[in-house]
Amino acid sequence: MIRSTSLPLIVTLATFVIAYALCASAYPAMLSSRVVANLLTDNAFLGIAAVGMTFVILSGGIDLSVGSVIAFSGVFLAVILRDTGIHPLAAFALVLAITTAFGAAMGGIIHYLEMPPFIVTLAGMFLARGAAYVLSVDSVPITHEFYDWLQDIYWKAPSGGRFRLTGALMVLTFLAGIVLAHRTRFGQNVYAMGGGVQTARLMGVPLGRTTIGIYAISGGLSGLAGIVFSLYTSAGYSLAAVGVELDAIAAVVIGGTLLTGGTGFVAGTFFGILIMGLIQTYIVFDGTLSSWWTKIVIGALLFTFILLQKGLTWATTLRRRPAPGSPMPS
Amino acid sequence: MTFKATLLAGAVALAPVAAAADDDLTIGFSQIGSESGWRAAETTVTKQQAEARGIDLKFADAQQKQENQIKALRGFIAQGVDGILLAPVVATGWDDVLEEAQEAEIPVILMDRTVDADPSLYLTAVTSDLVHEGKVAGEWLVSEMDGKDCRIVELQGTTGSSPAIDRKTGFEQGIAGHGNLEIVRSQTGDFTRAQGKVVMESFLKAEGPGNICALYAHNDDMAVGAIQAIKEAGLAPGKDIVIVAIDAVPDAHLAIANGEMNATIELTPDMAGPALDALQAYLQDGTEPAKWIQTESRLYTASDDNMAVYEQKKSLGY
Amino acid sequence: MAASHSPLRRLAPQLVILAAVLALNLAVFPDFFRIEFQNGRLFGGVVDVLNRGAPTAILAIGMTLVIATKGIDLSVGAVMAIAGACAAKIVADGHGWGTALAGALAAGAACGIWNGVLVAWLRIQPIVATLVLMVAGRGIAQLVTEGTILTFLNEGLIHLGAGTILGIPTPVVIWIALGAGVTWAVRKTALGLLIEAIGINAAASRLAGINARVLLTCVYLVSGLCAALAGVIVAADIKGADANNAGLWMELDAILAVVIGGNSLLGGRFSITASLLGALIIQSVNSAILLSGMPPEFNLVIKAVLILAILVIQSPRIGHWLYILRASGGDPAPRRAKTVKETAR
Amino acid sequence: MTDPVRPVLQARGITKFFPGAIALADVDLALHPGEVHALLGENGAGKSTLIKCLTGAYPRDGGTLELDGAEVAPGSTQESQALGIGTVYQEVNLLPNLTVAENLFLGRQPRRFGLISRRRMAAAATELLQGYGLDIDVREPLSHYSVAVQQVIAIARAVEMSGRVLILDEPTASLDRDEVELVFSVVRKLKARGLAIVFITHFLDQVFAICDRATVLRNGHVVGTRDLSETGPRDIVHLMLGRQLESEVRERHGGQGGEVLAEIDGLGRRGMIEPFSMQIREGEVIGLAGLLGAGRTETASLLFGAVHADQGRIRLRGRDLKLKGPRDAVAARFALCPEDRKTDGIIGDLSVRENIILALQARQGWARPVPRARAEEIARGYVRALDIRAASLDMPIRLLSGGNQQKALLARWLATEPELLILDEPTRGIDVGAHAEIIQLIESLRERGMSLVVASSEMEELVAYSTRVIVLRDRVQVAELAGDRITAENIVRAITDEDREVA
Repeated sequence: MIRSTSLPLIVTLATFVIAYALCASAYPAMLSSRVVANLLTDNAFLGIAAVGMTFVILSGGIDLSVGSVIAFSGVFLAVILRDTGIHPLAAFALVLAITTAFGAAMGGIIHYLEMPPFIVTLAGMFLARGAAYVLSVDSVPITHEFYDWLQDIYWKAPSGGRFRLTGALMVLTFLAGIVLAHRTRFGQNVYAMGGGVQTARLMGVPLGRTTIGIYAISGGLSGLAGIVFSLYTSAGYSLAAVGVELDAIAAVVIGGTLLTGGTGFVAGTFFGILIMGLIQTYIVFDGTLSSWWTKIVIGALLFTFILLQKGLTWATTLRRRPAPGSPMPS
Repeated sequence: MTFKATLLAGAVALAPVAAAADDDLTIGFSQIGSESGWRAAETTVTKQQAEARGIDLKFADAQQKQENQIKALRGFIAQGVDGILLAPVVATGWDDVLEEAQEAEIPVILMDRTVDADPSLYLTAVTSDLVHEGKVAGEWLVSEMDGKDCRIVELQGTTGSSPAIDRKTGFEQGIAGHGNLEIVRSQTGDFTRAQGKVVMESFLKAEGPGNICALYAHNDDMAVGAIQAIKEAGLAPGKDIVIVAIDAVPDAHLAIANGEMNATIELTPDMAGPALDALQAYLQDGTEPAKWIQTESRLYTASDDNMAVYEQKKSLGY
Repeated sequence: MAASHSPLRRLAPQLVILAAVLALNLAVFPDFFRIEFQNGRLFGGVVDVLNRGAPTAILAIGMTLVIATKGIDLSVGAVMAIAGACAAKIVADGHGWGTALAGALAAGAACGIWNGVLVAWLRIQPIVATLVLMVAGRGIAQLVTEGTILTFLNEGLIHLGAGTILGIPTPVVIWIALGAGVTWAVRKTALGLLIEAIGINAAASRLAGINARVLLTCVYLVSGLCAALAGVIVAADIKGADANNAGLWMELDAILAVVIGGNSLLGGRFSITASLLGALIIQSVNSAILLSGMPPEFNLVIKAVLILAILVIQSPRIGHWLYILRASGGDPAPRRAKTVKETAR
Repeated sequence: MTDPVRPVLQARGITKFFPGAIALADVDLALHPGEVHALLGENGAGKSTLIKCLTGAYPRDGGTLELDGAEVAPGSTQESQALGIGTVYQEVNLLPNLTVAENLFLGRQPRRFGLISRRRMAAAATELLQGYGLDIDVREPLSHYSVAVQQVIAIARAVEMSGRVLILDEPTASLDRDEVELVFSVVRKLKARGLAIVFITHFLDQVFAICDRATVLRNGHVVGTRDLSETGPRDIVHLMLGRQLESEVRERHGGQGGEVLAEIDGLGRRGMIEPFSMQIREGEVIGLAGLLGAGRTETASLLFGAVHADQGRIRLRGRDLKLKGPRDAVAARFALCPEDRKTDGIIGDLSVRENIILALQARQGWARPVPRARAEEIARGYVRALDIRAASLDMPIRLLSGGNQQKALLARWLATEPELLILDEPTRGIDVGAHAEIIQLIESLRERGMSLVVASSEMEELVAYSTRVIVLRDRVQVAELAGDRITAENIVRAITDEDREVA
C-alpha cells in the first residue's frame, strides 16, 4: 500500500526514471556505465553535504554555511598536509572535529540566543569562507601518496565507468543518514522538531541537544564533503564550492522534503541529487544549450515539486473534516 | 545534433575507439564561464573557429566552478568526443579526469591556463604566460616612469584565482630593483567593473587623490571601472594617474584612444585557432605538437592605432 | 518589537552602532569625514558610503516590507541581474534610457508579481517561493545578455548610476528619495498598518476585511521594483550589464540590513529608516575594510565577526540577560521568564 | 468514594506570585487513586496556574508537593512526567507529521542493537491502543485521524509515560458528543486501573458524568472541595460564581423585529454544514444553539464569507449578495467576532487603538487612512462606552485580559457601524463582570435596530437575549424557537430530540 506520506518520494523516483529514459532516448550514450559512475563520483561531495542539509531542513531550519565549510575543509587539509608531516587520516579527523564543532557552535547560537538559523548560518558562511581565504588564497595542491592511493581505488565497469571510493562514500553516507533519520531517537527528535518546536518541547524532545546535534551533523558532513572534494580535485581552494548550499537545498526539496520541516526522506535527497546531475549531464551532451539552462531547469523543477507538495498537502487536509472553529487559513 | 552523429556518439561510448571521420569531428569545449568580457570573446572566437572548420563544438559553461568543469569533461568522455578543449578554472586537481580521457584515447588541449598535472596527460597547452604579462606591465611602467618616484595602487583579480596570483607576481618581478616604484595599496576588485570602481574610490580616499601616480589593474574591466572613479574624483585618468592593465579588451583600446588609459597587454582571445590546428593535425596523422604553444603578449600603448583595433574587436562579444 | 513612541528611541541601537562603525572608519582613515566639492560633485568618504550603500539600501526598502509580512525575498539579487540585463538590452537595441528604465522596472515588476502570486495565491512558504526565482533568475539574465557583458554608452542611463544631481551622486538621491517616499507612503496611508497586521496575524487580518492577497502581492511587487531599480543603478554605474556578477549575494546583504535594522524576521512592526541605517552600517563596515588597507583575504572574516557581534548584541536573549543582571544585581536565582518563540523558520 | 487510603498526590499551600498579583494563594489539593477529580473555576481563577505548578512548568513560590507521601519538586514537565504526573491539553500536543506509533514512543522507542525497531514499536503501539479501545493503523501519520482519536492517543502516551496521576486540561473542548464519550470511556478504564485523574472542563454536565469530586477555585483560592455524589450543579455554580445564577426569565422587549435585512436561502458547504435558510430582521437577535461541533461556528463563518459557501445564496435587502470573502461581507456592513480571539481576532502586537480601527480602515482601503486624531477619538469613545480597561491606547492589545480583548474586538466591529453583527461565543473565557456587560451590550444594540446573530454554548445566555433561537445538531438546522418557546428546556429538547443514546 502506498501511504500518502511516501508519495513525494515516489514522484521523485519516477521523475528520475522518466528523465533518464528521455535522456537515453535522445543520447544512447547516456546509458553507458561511465555516465552512471560519473553521476555518483561527480556529485559525491554535494550528496554528502545534502544529507546534512536534509536533517537541517527536516528540523525546520536551514544551513547556508555548507559551501563555505567545504571550501574551508579543503584549504585546511591542503595547508596542513603541505606544512606539517601529519598523516592525511589524522588530518581528516582534525577537519571533521573542527567542522563538527563549528556546526555545533552555530546550533548553540541558534538555540541559546534564539536567533534565526538563516542569519546565524549566513554569518557562518562568511566566517568559514573568510577563514579559508586567511589560510590560503591560492589553490594548494595536495600531493600526498596516501591521496594517490585513495584516488586509485575504484572498480572499473565493462564500458569504462569508474566507480570510485568517493561515490561509495556518498552512498554509505546516505545509508547512514537513512538509518539515523528513521532508526534512532535522534532522528525521530529531528522529525519531531520539524513538526512543531513547542509541541516537541512538551513531548520531552531535548531541543538544545537536538538543535546542536543537527547543525553539528551538517557541519561535520560538510567537512566530510570537503574531504571528498579535496580527493576529487587533489587540492584545497578557497573559492571552491561557492553556492553549494543552494544546490543542496534544491536537491533536498526536489527529493520531496518540505522546507517547512517535519516531512521528507533522506533517500529522496539522493534522487534529488541524481536528477540535478542528470540535467547537467544532458546539457553537456547537448552541447549547444547555454549551461545557464541548468539553473533555469532546476528552478522549474523546484517549482514543480513545490506545487506538487502543495497539492498533496491540500488533498490530505481536504480529506479531514475542518476542525470546528477554525476558518480556512487565509 | 544530427541523428547520424547521435548514433556515432553512442557507438563510440559503448566501444571506445579513438578516431572518427576527419571532416566530422566532435569537440568538447569546457569553458570557465563568462565572468569577464575577455572570457566571452574567447568563447565567441572558439565557436567561430570551430564553425569555420566544420567542427561540431559541444560547449559547456562551468559558471566558474571546477566541479562543473570536471563534470563536463566526464560528460564529454562518456559521450565519446574526438577531442576536448579545456580552459581550466584552477591549476590543480585534473589528474584523475585527464587519466580517464587518456584511457579513452581522447586528446585534451589546455587553453588559456595550464594545469599542475603530468604533461603526458594532455596533448598541448595553448596559453599566454600570465606571469610574463604582469612582467611586461611592470617593465613598461618602469620605463615610463624613467626613474621618477611613483606610488602605485594595484587592483587584484579575484582573490585566489591564478591570473590574480600570476599577474601580481609578474608585475612585482617587473618592478623589482627599482626603488622609485612602490605598490602602496593592493585590494581585490574581483575582476569586475563594479568592484574596480568601488575599490579605486577607496584608494583615492585613503591615499589622497594627488598621491597616487599609477594604477595597475589585473584586467581591463577593473581598469575601466577605476577610470570612472578617477574621473568622478576630479582627476584625469591617463594623465594624473598612469593606468596599465592586461587583456586588451575593446573598451581598453577605446580608453587608450581617448587618452584615459596608457597601456594594456593583449591576451589574445584566439586560443582556439592554434589549439584546433594542433588537434586536427594530431587526429589526422598523429603529429605531436609542442607541449606549450605560447600566444603573443602584445603591448598596446597610445602609439598604436587603438581605434582601428577597437572596431575590429568590438564584434567579438567582449 | 517594542512599540516606542519616539522614533529616535527605536533607532537608537542602529544609530549607536553606525556611529561606532563610522568611528572605526575615522580611526583607520583620519580624513574620512572630509567632504570636498570637486569636479561638480561631492567627494569624500561619507559620500562614498552613501553612494556605495545605494543598492543594498534600495533592496532593503522592499525587503523590509516583505519581512514585515512575515515573508522573505531571496530573489532580489537575481532580479537585479535580470533588470540590468533588460535595460542594457533595450539600450543596445537603440531605444532611449527612459524606455530602458521602464523595461527594467517592468521586468522587476513581473518578477515581483510572480513571487507574490506564489506566496499570496498559491500559499507557498516565501523562502521556498522566492528560492525558485533565485535559482533560475540568474540563468534568465544570462540568456538575455547571451553570456556576455552587455556594455552601453547611453548617457541618460549611465547618469542613473554614475551621474550627479546638484553635486550629489544620483544613486544617493534615488535611495534617499525612494526611502522617504516609501516611508511616507506606508505611514501617511494605512498601508503600514495593514502590512503589519498581516505580518502579525494573517488569519485575523483576513477576517477583519483586509485584502491580504492583494497587499502581499503588492509587497513582493515593490520588492521586485526596488530590485530592478538597484539592478539598473549597478549596471549604469559600470556602463554594462554583468549578468554573472550583478547583485550576486546581494539578497543576503539586504536581509542583513533589515535584521541589523532591528526588524524581526518573524514579521510585524517595521521601520524602513532602521533598515536603511542597517544598510549604511554594512556599507560602513565594507568601507572600513577597504580603507584600512588590510589584505583582501581578511575581508570576509572581519565582516563576519563584526556582523555576528552586532547581531549577538541585538539578540533578544542577550538583552534579556543584561536586563536580569541589572535588575537582580547578581541575584542567584533570576526568575525564569517564558519567552516562547518559534525559533524555526 | 473518597477512600481512606493515602492520596497519590498531595499539594499543600501552593502559592504563586505573578508580577503585581497573587495567582495562587495557599492552595491545597489531594488526589486519591481511582478518582476523577474535577478542577473548576472561571477563567482566571487559577486552574491553569495550579496545573503548571503541579507539573513543574512554573516554579512555585510556596507550598509542598507530595507524591505517595514523599516530597517532590519537579522542575519541568519532563521531571514531573518521570515522577508519574502526566498532562493532556485541549490542543492535542502531539506531532501531526509523525506516525501514531512514533508519537506514542517518542523518546522511549524500543531498540535493538541501538537502533529503533519499527516493527516492535508498531506492534507495541497497536497493542497499547487496543487497551484503550482503539484499533487503528499505527503506521499512519497522526494527522490522518480525528481530533478525538488524537486525544485518546495523547492520553495513552501520557499514561504510559507517567502512570500515577493524569491531568486532563480541557481535553473535550473541541470534541462533539460521540467523541467526548470515546474519551470518557478511556477515562473510566484508567480510573479502574487506579490512576488519579484531574479533569478540567467548562461543561458542568461532563463534570457530573465522569467526576467523583470537584475542587473549585476562585481568584487563586480554593473555595471548596465537594463530593459530587452529594452535591448538585447549582452548588458548584454557586461556588464558582460566588452568587446564584440569575435564572429568572427576563422580560422580552424585541418581539419580532423590523424589516427583513437579509434572507439566507439554502446556504451550505459540503462536508461542513448542510444547507440552511433563515431570515434576519432588523432589531433582532438570532441565537445559534447546539453542542460544540453542531455547526454554530460554521454557520457564522459561512454568513460572513470567512468560508466560501458552495451552494445557496444570500439576499441583502432584496438584492443578491455574493460573498467571496470577509472583505465583501465587511463592505456589506456585516461584522464577525470570531470564536478564537487569539488566532482569528486580535493582532497581538498592534496597539489597542490600531486594533479598534482596523476593520474600519480595511473597509476604507489603504489610500484613505483614518487620521490619527479620529482614530484616537473612536478608540477613546469605545474604551469609555464598553469600559475597556487598558493602561494606554498605545499598549499592545495582547497585554489586555481576555474580557478586555473581547470588548476591543467588539469595538473594532462597532466602529464599522454594522447592520449585521455576528458574534461567535462572545462570552467564552472572560470574567463574570465582562460577561454581564457584553450581554447588556447585545440587548442595547438590538434596541438600536441592529441585527445580531449570536452563536453560544451558554444556554441561559441565549435564552436571555435571543428573540429567536435556531438549534443545530450534527450540522443540520433542527429547530427554530421564538417568543415564549425560547427556554433552556426547549433548546435542550431540540438538541437531544430523536437521540436515543443520551450521553
